[in-house]
Amino acid sequence: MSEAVAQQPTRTPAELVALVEALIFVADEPVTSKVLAEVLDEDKGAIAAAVEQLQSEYEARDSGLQIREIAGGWQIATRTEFHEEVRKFLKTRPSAKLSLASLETLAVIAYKQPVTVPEILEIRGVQSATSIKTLLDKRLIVAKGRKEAVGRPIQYGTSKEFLIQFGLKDLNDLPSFEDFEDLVQ
Amino acid sequence: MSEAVAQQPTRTPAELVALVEALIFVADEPVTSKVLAEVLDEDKGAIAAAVEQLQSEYEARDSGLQIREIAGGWQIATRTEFHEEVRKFLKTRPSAKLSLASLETLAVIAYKQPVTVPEILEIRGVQSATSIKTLLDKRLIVAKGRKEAVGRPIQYGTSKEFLIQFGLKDLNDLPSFEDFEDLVQ
Amino acid sequence: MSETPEQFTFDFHKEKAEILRASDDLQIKIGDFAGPLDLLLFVIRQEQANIFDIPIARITEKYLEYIQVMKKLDIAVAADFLVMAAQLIEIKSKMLLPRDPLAADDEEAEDPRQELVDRLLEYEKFKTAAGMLYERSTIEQAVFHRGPIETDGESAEVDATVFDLLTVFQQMIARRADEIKMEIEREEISLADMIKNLKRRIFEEKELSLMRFFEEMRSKQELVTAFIAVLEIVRTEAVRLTQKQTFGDVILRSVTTDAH
Repeated sequence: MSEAVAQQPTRTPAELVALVEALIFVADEPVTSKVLAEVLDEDKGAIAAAVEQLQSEYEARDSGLQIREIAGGWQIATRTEFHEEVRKFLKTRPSAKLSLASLETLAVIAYKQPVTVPEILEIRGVQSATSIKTLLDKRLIVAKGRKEAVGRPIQYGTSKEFLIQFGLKDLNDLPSFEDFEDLVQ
Repeated sequence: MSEAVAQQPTRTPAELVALVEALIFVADEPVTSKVLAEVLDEDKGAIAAAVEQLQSEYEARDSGLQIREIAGGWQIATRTEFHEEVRKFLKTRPSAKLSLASLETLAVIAYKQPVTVPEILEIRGVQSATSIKTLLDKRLIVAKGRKEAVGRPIQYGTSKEFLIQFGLKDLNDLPSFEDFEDLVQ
Repeated sequence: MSETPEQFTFDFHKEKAEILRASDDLQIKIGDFAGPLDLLLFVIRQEQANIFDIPIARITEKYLEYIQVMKKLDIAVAADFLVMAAQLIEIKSKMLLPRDPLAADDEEAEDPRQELVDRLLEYEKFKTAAGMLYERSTIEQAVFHRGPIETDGESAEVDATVFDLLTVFQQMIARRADEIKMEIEREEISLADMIKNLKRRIFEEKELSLMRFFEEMRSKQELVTAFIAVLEIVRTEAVRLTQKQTFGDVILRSVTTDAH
């Protein structure tokens, strides 16, 4: 898209790193390399290199902040070690956790998506309507079309918000389901 | 206020700098040294030294960000030289929330299409002209001919863009009341 | 249990067991368990039974015990828990049946517990996954972001889902239904009824304060109807309007009764 070589701005690598930092900072949700490349009129390779450079700079200087890859984009966030002080400062308490039932339903949806309500019932052995409603309200799951089966039930899958709230790069970032087998004694 | 020397945390100067950075970052307005000193249970001299250190670090590495003193407090902001790129970037940001009014209007159009302005008024109970304009601007709805009725009013329906943005294959993919009957008990 | 992969060490059952141990009596509610499979796994753990060789009689007994406790505390034990109880009892009775002597020796008779074990194992994996998600969300809650800054509204993309659409649509329909119902209720008093009502009042009470009559009206619509009714009744019936002072109350008085 940004093939306008004539317009290619002349930036030093350090300037590009600084610009990328500024843009990731102002964004209110993770920014993809693609968006950065388009706005800055650079190719994605240059952006990737800049982000990597930035990341290692943050690491090297033991910053209170970190550059994270979340939901396919980049984000600046505080380091987890500081959560106590930050929470004290913001005077916030940890937000309400999902109930056990909702977490289970979410796990089934995350690993079996796209999945229908009857399929969730089959696995959990219990009606999951309330949990599904909660997860929809929290935007952690979304409807993903219908299953070509009797009654054409709605299928559910996880949302981008899910990736963000659980700090995942993408769905492949989830531990593989087979890993859980070792835990079952 | 924070004379509780017994509780004085043992932090290295580098840790304090990182903590100060994290707190300035999360604050939604400039933070004073006094507040930082209280939250971190440090004396103001140590805080001042940490902020100064942080500031010179940002300078030294030609960061895209800067630590600014605003209204007697500290704040992280993008460097002023980058204002053009930042502005350009912010314009590309999606995540524009539809107002409830627009969302309602869109819902009526989606479920009742093709539908005229008076019909929307009938269902919503309020004028929807502004919302319709917003939805047309966002290309979520399109005019779909005129109704053979008095005044031949324009009929509206959802667009292809609507399907794309809401992740629908076609209009049959729209959830129906029955789909959520169990959920909304 | 020896090779626990890195971070997902959160164990809901262990937590629960600790909480239970801490409290003297069995203060268990249905809400403490995510479902019948969850309760069953918990019971198996509590009894330190082998999941691959479940002592079905003992486990069933314990499971039912828990259900009893729950029943006492909760008004109704969810149907799903009872379904599981029935399944356990069925398996138990199957296991009491003597082996079919006609079954081929080499063909090991199907273990009645097998299906349940498979389900439990599959379920436990999701349960572990739920624990992983729990840990992840805990870590995520320790991470903070810069507060929101003003965005401009020109962008095209929309932050809403089809579920939002449906919810909003439903709420709107419900709201409209309420409004329409209220309108209908209000309109129930027609002009004819109002006139009839007014006439009755005048003939019953002989004198009727208009101000009081109007004050009884519950809506603007009713008030208008009442006003028209008064005009109508003065025009067609032998009724007199009297006013003691300017801007004072107006009294409606029947004159027909006087005439008779």
